[in-house]
Amino acid sequence: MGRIQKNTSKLFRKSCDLTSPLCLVLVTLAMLGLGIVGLFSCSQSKESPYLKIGLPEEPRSLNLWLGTDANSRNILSQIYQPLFRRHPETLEMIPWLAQEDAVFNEKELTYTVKLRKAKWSDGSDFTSQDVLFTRQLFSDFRIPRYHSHWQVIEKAEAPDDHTVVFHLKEPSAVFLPRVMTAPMVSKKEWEQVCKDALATEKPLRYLQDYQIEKPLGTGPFMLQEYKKGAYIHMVRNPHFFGRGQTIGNLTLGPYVDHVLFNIYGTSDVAILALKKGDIDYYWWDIQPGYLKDLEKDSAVDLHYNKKSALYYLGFNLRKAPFNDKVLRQAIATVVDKAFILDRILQNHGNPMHSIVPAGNHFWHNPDVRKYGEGMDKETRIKAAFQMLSDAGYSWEIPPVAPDGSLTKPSDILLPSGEKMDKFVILTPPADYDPKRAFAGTMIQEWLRQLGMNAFARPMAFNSLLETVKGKHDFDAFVLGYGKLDLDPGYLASFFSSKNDNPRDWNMSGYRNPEFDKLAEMQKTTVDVQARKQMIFEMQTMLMEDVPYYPLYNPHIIEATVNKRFGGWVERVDGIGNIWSLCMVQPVK
Amino acid sequence: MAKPGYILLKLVEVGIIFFVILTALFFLFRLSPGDPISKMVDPMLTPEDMAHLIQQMGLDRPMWEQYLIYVKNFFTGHLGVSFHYGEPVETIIWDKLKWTILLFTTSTVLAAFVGVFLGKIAAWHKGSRLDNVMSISALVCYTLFIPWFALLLLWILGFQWGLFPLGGVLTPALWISNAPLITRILDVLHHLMLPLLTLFVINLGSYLLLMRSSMLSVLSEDYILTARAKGLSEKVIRNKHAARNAALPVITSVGLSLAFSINGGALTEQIFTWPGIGKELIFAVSNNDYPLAQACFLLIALVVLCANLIVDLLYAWLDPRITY
Amino acid sequence: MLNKYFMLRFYKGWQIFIQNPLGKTGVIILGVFMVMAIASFFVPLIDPMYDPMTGIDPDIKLSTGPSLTHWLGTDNVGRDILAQLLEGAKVAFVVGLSAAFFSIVIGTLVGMIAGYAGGLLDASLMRLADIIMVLPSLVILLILASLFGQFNIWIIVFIIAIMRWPAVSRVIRSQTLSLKHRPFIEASRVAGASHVRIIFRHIMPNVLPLAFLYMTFRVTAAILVEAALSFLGFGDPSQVSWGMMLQWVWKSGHMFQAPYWLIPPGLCISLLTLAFYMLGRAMDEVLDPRLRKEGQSG
Amino acid sequence: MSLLSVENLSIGYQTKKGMLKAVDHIRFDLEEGDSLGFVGESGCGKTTIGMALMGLLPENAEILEGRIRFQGRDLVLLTEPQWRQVRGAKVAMIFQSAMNALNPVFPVDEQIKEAIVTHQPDISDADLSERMKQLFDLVDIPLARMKNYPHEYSGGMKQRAVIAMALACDPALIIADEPTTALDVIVQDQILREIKMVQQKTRTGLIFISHDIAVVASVCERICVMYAGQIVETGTRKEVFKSPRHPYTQTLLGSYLSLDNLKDIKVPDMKESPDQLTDTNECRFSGACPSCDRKCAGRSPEWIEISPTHQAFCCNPGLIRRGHGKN
Repeated sequence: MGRIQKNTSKLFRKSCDLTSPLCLVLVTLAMLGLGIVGLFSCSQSKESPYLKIGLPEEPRSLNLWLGTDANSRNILSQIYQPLFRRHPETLEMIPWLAQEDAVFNEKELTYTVKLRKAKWSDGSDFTSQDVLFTRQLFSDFRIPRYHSHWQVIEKAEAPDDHTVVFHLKEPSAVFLPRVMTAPMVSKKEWEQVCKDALATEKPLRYLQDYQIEKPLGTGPFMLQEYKKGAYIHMVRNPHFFGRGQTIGNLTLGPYVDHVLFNIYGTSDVAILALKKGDIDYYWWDIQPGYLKDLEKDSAVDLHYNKKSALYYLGFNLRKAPFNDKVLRQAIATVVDKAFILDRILQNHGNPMHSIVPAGNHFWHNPDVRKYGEGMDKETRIKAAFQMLSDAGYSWEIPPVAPDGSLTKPSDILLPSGEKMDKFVILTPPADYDPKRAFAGTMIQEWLRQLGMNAFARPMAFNSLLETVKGKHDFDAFVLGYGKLDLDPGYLASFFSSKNDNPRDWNMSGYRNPEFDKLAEMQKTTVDVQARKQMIFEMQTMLMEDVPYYPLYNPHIIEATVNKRFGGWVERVDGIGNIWSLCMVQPVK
Repeated sequence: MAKPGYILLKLVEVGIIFFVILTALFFLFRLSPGDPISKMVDPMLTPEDMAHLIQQMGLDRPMWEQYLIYVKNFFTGHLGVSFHYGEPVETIIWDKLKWTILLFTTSTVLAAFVGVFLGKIAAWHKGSRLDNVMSISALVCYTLFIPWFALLLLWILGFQWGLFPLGGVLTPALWISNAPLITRILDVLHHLMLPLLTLFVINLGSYLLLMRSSMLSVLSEDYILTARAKGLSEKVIRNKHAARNAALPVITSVGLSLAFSINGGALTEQIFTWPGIGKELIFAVSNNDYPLAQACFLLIALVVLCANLIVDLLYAWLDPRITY
Repeated sequence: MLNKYFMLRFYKGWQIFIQNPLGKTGVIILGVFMVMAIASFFVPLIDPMYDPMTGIDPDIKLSTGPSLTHWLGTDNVGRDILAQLLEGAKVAFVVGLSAAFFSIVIGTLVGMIAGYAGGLLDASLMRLADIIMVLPSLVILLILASLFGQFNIWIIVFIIAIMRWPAVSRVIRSQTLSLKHRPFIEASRVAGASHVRIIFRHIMPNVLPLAFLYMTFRVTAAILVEAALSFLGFGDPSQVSWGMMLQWVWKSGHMFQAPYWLIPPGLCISLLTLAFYMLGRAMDEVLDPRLRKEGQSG
Repeated sequence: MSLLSVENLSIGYQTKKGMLKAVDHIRFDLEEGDSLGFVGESGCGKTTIGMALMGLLPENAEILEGRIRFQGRDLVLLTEPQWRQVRGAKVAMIFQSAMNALNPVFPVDEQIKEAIVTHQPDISDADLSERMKQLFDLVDIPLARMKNYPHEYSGGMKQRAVIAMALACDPALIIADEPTTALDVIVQDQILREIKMVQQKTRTGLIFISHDIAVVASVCERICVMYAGQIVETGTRKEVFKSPRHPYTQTLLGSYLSLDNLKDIKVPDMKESPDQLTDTNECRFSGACPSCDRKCAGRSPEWIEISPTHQAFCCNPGLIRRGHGKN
């Protein structure tokens, strides 16, 4: 006891004597000293041969079965390659790991794909066995995203090392865009893992949780080093099949030997790093907030590109009042897209008139019904008022007085005569996506001018989805998809009535037999032009019934530093794509 | 005082509390709306896919079964595999913990030393201008809103003057160009500076105040008078007789604040993108990464509980006059 | 009679209190914020564009610096920062005071009951207090908030209160213990007063001042926690608060460009907490004679 | 010449209400090896005198006038560094509450050594430990316990240790301020004997301060009775005890000794009316004086000599001389 105390008291003696002015001096000195060292180290980092790219967040995983988030895909898409991919300008499917276009046999229902003489990054050959293996893997593990599409293949066979023949159950419109764009993996790398995995009772989980040090791919780059929370270092893949080749009139590189991905936690920091020249490109779109001073910076190039995205106002068609088409159309009429565009996107984007974004020029139907196009505020309200009163809605005090002047209306009454009770427009919270949040607020204000008491309510994203997608317990909501696939297949999944059940994709509960029929048909229509007609037809229907009302489609704005590297490949959805990484080269 | 019985009792208590937390946590997570995949808004993901994923995560099992598995795993040392990273939770946590420990021990210890030193002075010159200046500024430091202060530092020191990096723990370019070890260490320290400074200033305030008040109460003790009567010099009285007694509560509170640093830690780490436990916890929680979040929180709880336990015992040892 | 005595005591305390420089500054700062909070009710009436949440200046697209129409500038969608600041003051008071009040009520009740009843009840209550006390409240709130979607401000307040009562109850308890055997309690017990009566008429008035003291400290804690929560994006998204403002400036990427937006909210949080803390310190000196200036020693 | 002679010493406290005189024109002498006791109720200023002699008055106190001659030098004029030479070395103090007089985080011996080393920096370890042995023998604490921590000591041992500490550099004058109040009667008795014995052995001067006249009497040759910052009666133990002359002394004695005396003793409380301590020549006891008549009122008391060693401070010479046998 006493002893213990003695020791401790000794301890304190030390501690107290240590706390001398020296301590203070030390601290300050340390800070300054390190400050200087830091400056030196930063300046050192300025000149180096690497292409430096900033990532907004830590990639989820380098295991492609788990790493499905944007950041992981950015990395993995440099490694694992599909058989076909879209051309950056024409957006048509062109052979990638495949040698030439797939040959379709109408009556046999077979696709025959010739493969390139490609090599895996370890030097071994890429053969049709790998393709078969990949297909087997998809079905064995029911890999999310791929399995559902690959089911269309009845069986696949490999007549020789570089030919694969796929036998289809039924004709598929999305065979190339959806099936053939799946990444191919090496039998060598995965065979053993799969065996082990299938032995466990949770095969997929095992597969996903399997830690791979060095992913084995056929892409332009391969992983050199991954320092968690800090950076990913990739080097050129000496065996990349595309090197020097001209694919889709682009002569591929890559022309850089090293790519260094810096992982930043927040956009501010990454963008400042960009301005300081610490990175050459920030792989994320830039909030309009930053543009003002980025535009001033001559060393920074800004890239504005169309986006295959959809931001929309969704209604719950399952219950009143939004089960009434006219009401939805009226609302569509008062929503001032131009204003939203101008205020929220600060004009970096374009208004959306159809579910399929205009950026996707092949599938986008330009002449669907447009609401409130080119009207000013007053005419909007009057038009909406007209539509509503024609449909039997009424007010104590209507928004438009007999003399044609606008007034503050009383609560709107449904055709049935009773009051329309207040409804809530759910939006993501301002920190998750300010655009959608504020769009919600504005729509609320506009609807109130029609005498509806609407309330925009920001809601944490998790519970928002839970309410809208899971429980279907909502009035209206503002949501969006940042990255819509370029194939319009999603129209079917969003609006076919068979998908109108909890957790499924038809969130607003749109039910239209004709639409369903078309949706089914287009799936199996291999003739592109025919399919295009159907897709157009579907878009027209949707814009007539407005289960979703498309609001805006932002540009994707990206920034690069033009001092060291140039030659980024612009494309819908921006310059962040494998083409850029194959084309970028140092500037003289 | 610290009889073995007492310690044992405390240990048992801690054990029970911990288990309670463990259980509460589990059900909290499971009963909350949403699940790890509810955030995936990817039209390519069919409901079947989702169901499959859920099943693979073992979230389709009945609650009690999940719970039993969870407890069993926990006591057999398996904290599980992160849903998000697909890595064993232990390895992830250890990765992050290193950084947290580095940041917080340094800042707390530094702050404690300086705080004790200044607090001593302030108390000694009670009522003087020096004292007023010190204790007021300490108050200010203490009540500063951490994130705001952090952002200000980031803005001024990092952005305006460019003295320090704006986030992260190292300069990638420096590390891959296999620089000498010393440069790397300096590089990390350099990244450490801003978060360190933030926490330092804020802790400093509280320690200074604590030291000051405890010093004051000690100075009114009789043995200080005795010391005077012996004809000891002021310096000896202050540093030897007063400071050492006054330092006790500070030392103990260092223990506690190390545990509670998690609170402020989450914020600081978030702002300086310091890859520590606090940041990870927030991330895991907002992604419904149950295993990771649970492990993080359990870790925190454990640390806090142990810290309290140790402090209890310390008190019992150090100061026979205190009884509770 | 007890109340009069209580009032007197309170008045005396106030005298010493207002002489204390800390107390004075604290009161002054608080006064300023009070005014702000009250002003927040009237600002939107001037012009709907001054509504802190939905008010949008039609001719401002980007975040702009201070101007005549917007004295502190606007945020990135053209909402007036000053208006938000005022609203924030209101919210801060609501959160701080109500959370503190609830925690004090709970703490005092538990403390008194535990102290007065003693025995098993006492022990178990204090254990519970210990458990809650060791839990880092921010982290708890974080977890709850992100698990259950977002909370509205009142739930947050309530949880903070739940997290913060133990410290109070400990103090109150010890105070109660010391009071328990004072003659006047004994007397009233002999006189056959019911336990409830004893607790509320005799013990409570004597422990209340302490409770008040602790209240001020709770307030600081509550405000800070709420702010931190909102800052991390787990606050009530339909409610403007200083924490929210900081979060917006941070997330919308204006923190390095819009000091006029970055500085005010944090400054307010810090000042307000500082003020309450000063108040607390001052009260401390009032209620704790040991800290008072020594008179003469004979 | 005498070891210590205090000449009309006045000490005041600066408080919110203004300057309060705690000690008012005190004078007394103390011979080598002599022992003098101060007795009076709390607040009468006796502790203040002790503190003044140690130069340990609190910040808000100051010596208004008078001199403290100690070994021929005037302590009032000393600077702090000079004081440090004196404290512990020449004048030592035994404190009121022995319980807290020792620092809980150091072993006892360390604390005593400290006292010696401060004043004899170049003392050899041998001498030092020799000296320690002597001291602990002197106050008979078993040497085995030397290295213990205070909280392992009993109250009595603590007090003994404190005494040892006071004696450490064998000072010429020891001031004992209520050294036994915190102790139970038995221990108190031992300690008192201890102190007396030690004092006679070491021939140091002793100033013993207590509110308990019996205790004072048991230790000291001469006694000063204080009231409201003034000495009201001084004399040898016998004189004061056997034939108290001042009414206040009588009240004191009465309150302690006579069980049969039933009249309640009004003892005015200093704290309530401190303005009594401000300058006034009137008799301060008059308010509570049992034998005060209107003749007293407004008169200022003076020293009345009963014997060369025995004086009282009153405005009623007759009364004093007569001794008006109240008991």
